[in-house]
Amino acid sequence: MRPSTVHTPELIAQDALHIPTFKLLKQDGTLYQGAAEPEFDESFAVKLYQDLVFTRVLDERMVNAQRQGRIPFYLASLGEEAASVGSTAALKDQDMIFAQYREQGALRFRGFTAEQFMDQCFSNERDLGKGRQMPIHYGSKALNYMTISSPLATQIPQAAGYSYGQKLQGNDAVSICYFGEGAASEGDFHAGLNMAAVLNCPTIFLCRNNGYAISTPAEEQFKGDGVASRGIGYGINTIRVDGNDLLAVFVATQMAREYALANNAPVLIEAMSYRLGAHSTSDDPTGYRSKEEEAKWAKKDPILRYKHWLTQKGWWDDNKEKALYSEYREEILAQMKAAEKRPVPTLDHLITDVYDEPTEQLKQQLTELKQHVRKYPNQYPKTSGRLDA
Amino acid sequence: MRPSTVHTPELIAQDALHIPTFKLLKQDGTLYQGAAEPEFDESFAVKLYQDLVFTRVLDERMVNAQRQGRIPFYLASLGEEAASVGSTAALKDQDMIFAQYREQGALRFRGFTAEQFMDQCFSNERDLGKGRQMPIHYGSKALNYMTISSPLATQIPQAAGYSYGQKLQGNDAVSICYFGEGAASEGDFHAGLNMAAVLNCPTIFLCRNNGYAISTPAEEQFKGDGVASRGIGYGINTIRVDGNDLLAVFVATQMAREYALANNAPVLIEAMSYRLGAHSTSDDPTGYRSKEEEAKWAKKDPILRYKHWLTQKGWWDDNKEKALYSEYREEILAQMKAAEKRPVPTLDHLITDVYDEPTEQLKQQLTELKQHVRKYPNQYPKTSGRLDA
Amino acid sequence: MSSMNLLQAINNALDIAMSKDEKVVCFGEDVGFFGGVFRATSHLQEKYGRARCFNTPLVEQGIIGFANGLAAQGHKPVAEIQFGDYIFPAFDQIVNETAKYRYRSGNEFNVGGLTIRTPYGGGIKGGHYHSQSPEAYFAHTPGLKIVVPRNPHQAKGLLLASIRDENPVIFFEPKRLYRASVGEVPEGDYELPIGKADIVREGSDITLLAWGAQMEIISQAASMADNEGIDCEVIDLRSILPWDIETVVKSVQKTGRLLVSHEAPLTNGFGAEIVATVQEHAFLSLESPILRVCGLDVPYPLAHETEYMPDASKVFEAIKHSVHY
Amino acid sequence: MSSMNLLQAINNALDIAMSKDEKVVCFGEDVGFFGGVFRATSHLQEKYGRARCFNTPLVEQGIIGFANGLAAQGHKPVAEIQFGDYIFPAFDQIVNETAKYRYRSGNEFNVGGLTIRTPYGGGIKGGHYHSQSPEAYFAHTPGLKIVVPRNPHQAKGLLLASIRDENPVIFFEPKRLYRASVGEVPEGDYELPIGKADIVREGSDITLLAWGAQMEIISQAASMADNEGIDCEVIDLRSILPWDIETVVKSVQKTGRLLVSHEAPLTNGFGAEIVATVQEHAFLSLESPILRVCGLDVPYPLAHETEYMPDASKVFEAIKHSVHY
Ligand SMILES: Cc1ncc(C[n+]2csc(CCOP(=O)(O)OP(=O)(O)O)c2C)c(N)n1
Ligand SMILES: Cc1ncc(C[n+]2csc(CCOP(=O)(O)OP(=O)(O)O)c2C)c(N)n1
Ligand SMILES: [Mg+2]
Ligand SMILES: [Mg+2]
Repeated sequence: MRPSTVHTPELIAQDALHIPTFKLLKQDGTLYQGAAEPEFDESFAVKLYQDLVFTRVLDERMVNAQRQGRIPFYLASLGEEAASVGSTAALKDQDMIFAQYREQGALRFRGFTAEQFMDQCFSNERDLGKGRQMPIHYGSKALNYMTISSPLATQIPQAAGYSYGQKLQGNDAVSICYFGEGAASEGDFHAGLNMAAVLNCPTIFLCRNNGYAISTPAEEQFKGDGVASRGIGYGINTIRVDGNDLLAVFVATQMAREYALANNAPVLIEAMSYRLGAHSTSDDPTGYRSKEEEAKWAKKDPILRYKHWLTQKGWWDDNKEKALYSEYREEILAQMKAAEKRPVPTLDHLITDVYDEPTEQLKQQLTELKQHVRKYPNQYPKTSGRLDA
Repeated sequence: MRPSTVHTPELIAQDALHIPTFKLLKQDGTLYQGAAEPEFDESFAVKLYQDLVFTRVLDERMVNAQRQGRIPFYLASLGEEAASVGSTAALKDQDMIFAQYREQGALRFRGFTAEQFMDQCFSNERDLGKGRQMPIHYGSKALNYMTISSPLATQIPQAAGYSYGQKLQGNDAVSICYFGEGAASEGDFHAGLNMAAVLNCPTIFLCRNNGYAISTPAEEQFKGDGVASRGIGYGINTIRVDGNDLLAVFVATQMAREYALANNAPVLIEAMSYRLGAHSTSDDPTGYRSKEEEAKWAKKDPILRYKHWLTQKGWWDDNKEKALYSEYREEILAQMKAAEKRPVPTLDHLITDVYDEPTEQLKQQLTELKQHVRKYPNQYPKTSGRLDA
Repeated sequence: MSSMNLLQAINNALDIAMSKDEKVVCFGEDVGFFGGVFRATSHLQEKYGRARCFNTPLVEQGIIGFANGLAAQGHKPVAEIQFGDYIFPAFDQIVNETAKYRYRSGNEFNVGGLTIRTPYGGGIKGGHYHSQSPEAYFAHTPGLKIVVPRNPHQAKGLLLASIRDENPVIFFEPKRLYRASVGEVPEGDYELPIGKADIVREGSDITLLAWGAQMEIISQAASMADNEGIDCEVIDLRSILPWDIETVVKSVQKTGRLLVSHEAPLTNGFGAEIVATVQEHAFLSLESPILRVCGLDVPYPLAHETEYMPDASKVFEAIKHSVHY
Repeated sequence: MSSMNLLQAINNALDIAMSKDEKVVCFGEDVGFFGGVFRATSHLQEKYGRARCFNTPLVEQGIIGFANGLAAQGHKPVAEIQFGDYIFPAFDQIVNETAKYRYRSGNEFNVGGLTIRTPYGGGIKGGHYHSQSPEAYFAHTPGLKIVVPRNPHQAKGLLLASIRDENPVIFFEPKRLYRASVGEVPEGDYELPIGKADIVREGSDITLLAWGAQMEIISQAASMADNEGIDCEVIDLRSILPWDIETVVKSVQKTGRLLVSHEAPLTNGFGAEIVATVQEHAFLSLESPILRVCGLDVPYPLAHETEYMPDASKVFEAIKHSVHY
């Protein structure tokens, strides 16, 4: 420990703090020396694998669906599945999840069905969000998964506030907040972490550092030792973990949850990974990064790593693998076909939920709109047939 | 140095980083053992003392003026004079100063006259700011002192941008940005420091940690090791200094300036001090802190400390002291009397400077207003007499 | 009934709200121990504990972000922004988040429990940053409610209604009246309706419309007009969102004339919306153009504050202009 | 002349501005190497170097804060906000800082060199957060200029004028037209005036007024009306602040009728200001209420985007309503 007073001037170097990366699993599925794996029973371990695979199959299908023009937009989590599945798996169902948008794995772990994913992506009348947001903006009260919002980092102080409420209520519950290393540059990051620390909130902040914010590489996002090194500045206990190592992510999150609850204090986790695919279907990464870099990371596939471990445990084999992939492919395809046939919500839902009850002005606006739609039914084919439904 | 990879999970403790405080002068004016004082010549050393005293006399007079109802508002820097005088003294005239509002000492060092202070505080026609802002919102292009703005922390990213411009222009110049430990909680702090680091800006960020943001003590502002410990998270070289020790502040700032210019990189300085007086004339600190605490800090008076040093050098004595105080008291009083007699800017200046040239709409609004003032001259006594001036 | 100033009425409303519902939580800069720089939250920490009344760090975007999360969790945060002028760092959290929480989630989640309190307005020699009236900046945002009281009695009833409303409310408090406006206020619990204007004086020649501190000004102008035989109807809009179109339009159909006044700059102030709506609904009743008496299109000034203000003499002149059109 | 789409016209304007004035600096999220997510800044880093065209960290309040400082220093920053929907975190820097810099300092300092570029508007299935038209949020702020072009030719000339204007300008780019709008654009340097509306079609029965992408819609409606013998005058406002009251009022005095259309929600949109001003200045010429055809007062929707939009059929119906009042 340094003395608290010095009499010769010295700049504390920008790299005074090094936060190491916690890893358990090697890419071949074996443990590092000295590493202790968490105690999973077989069915839990297999469930996690299923959720990883589901997420990957979902992403693959939906990227295609977007290419085919069936949905306007999609955003995959390719290469980062383990970080969200592994962390959410370490939580309890009552814990609230604030996701950024690339955490479909976490939602799947909580039990969101293929049908529910499809209904959201196709903005149909069964979408819990009533067709109001772009594909991938999932949310479910039943599953304690906060509806996703596009403006980045806004969920960070919200998660602090939510967990403060959980604490007041005396629930045995925390909130977890996922965000990218890009979003961590927003003012709301600073606000959220500092408030959580000083107001003693049981919040887990999980930064997915996947190397890029769209085209901007992490080196143009910040200069310090990643996002983790900022935690200490807020007085927040912090851990950096290999985000492609599901077991390590699980253990780190479990530890974070325990600490957060026991101490009413936040924890910051930085999960190091890589966005293997494009940012979204609107993006083409060939414009800003090399094939070599991508290939290097493709070799670190988190799903494969976990599969190797599972196989070595004797809990997984090729037959199960094949069956699982085809089951999910078929299920998703079938649900997609069903979802795209379902109509959009009725026009009334254009004005519901702005307030708890529509105001007089809104009712008036809807009435006028309906009159207009009746006059020009062909221009509004999605709603004109069901105006009085 | 820690290893870059670990295989047992460990939370890096919130207090992993301790930033010591750099001090040179003891309260009795002698140097700490091992401390090396900067090389001041007598006239420079005395000028610094004069500026400290001017600042204190100014504050004292103006707080009284506010009590007498002569100005609507004032904000003193009692107890913190050394931090702003000592740091600005280490800069060059071409360096741009972004102040928060409690840095009248810095402005005085640059040469702002008693008359100029008064003209601003009385919002008269000679105020460089044309009477548009509350007292203490000084600014001077000639002195490279950016006009102060009330919304906290907005100047932090601005200082980064300004210094980026200085760098582009190839000037041998940096920007310094002063802010309180309270303002350091704003999102703009995060934005400004991170941008300065990653965009390689020669900016000196100087946080005056005076223990309070109005009534909020620093412990309710943040949980970590002050503001300094955040610097490392941004990859910014950082130093903490005793803000009541003018020599230490000078040395730290000089070092910061050299580093910033040589490396095109920001430096963060946290100057530890205490706001000895009320937050402003609108505040009464007896409601939220103890007399004992105040008394403890009153003993650490930075001006007295510097005076002891100066006296020991043989550069100061009681006669000079007396003369200086009465000179400043008289000068300020005389200038105050003159300033309060000067009229406010003419009504035309209600609409100048909104744009480079008034728009048609603004001209129209002014014309109508003047008609109205002509009709009700007694209601607008400050301007009605000089409408056609 | 007891005599209270506007601050006391607000403090009293917060006290009642906290005592009756433990989900109500008050916070903001200096709100805790000290009770706020204006002392609106005085003694609440003492009474209800640090967990329910506390200081936050100095970060408005965080205060509202935190409040959004706390409200989504089911609490009723009453977040204070120290001055209306400092609400802008929280603009994204309010406009993109608060306002859209319920809609974007299909009502899976909402922040209906949230109330944002903030002092607004000029006349206190506060210059640019202690004087603004930012209501119009929010009025373009479906999903928010906006309420502005004119006196202590209104403040208490409207604040209690705002805290209990199932929707997020921004509650703008006329700080010029904090201590200046004193009146009889019922001691018990009561609510005044959100979304309903209040006809404070009936008249037949022209309708004068304002809200908050500006009510004093238009009422004064109405008295001046009275002396010249002009009979003004005076309406306090009270809610900016949603606003009571029906009451205003009916009044204008009766008087044939409308004048709207606010302190904020003229251009795109909320007066514009009122004019646009009323001219549509009462076109055939209008005997003269609807007039706006507002701040000039400049940043809020200091030395020329008196000249900038839409004062009673300006309103009075405009009344005459309208009536003699 | 060459044929360009709107993005190319913008890229071309930036290129010319940077080549002629080394004080011009472009930055924002993904603006550097990649050239922006819409590619508006393509190849500028290559041509002018990393120091003058670069990526920023992901922080809008920082982008504008930094830009304010850089402009105050004497440079001409052209800061990109990736989507208009994400300009709100920078609201404080724009409304409290950018807009008031010159005024509050008595012209000791100014940020007149600043231009903020941002894509706005709907029709791209973008939902709440890739569709908003936030111009009205800024229109209440003296000290800002606000410009919106309708096509490539206008975009280039107005952007060059904005960059060189001595005042801060927010330049809203209609992203629906980025690739859809193609037209002949002069290759050289030219500027179009800020603050002047453009009469794109003369007519005698009713004035239709809009800006940006909505010009296409009202022009279509004008053609529909033409078929029914209604002769529309069509005006592109181009500048929201300051706006060309004179041209609009003169037109309404001639036609006797006005319809304003914008995509943003009705309430307190900039349409309100136009109506309020025009009814005052052209009261005696008005033959029917001024109509606004706008978005509904809801957050920008997705599944019901078509229904929400103020499309040509809605404008056409409103034209008939006005003419047959
Ligand atoms: C406030 C805001 N600014 C900009 C955007 C546009 N945007 C969407 S995703 C993105 C990059 C985010 O990067 P990161 O946080 O690292 O997450 P990742 O996509 O890598 O998972 C940007 C700039 C946005 N959604 N919100
Ligand atoms: C954005 C913003 N929020 C709130 C305020 C009101 N305010 C003025 S000074 C102050 C405290 C500032 O404390 P600190 O930064 O520590 O500076 P100090 O006064 O101690 O020098 C507050 C909350 C403000 N001016 N701007
Ligand atoms: Mg990323
Ligand atoms: Mg302080």
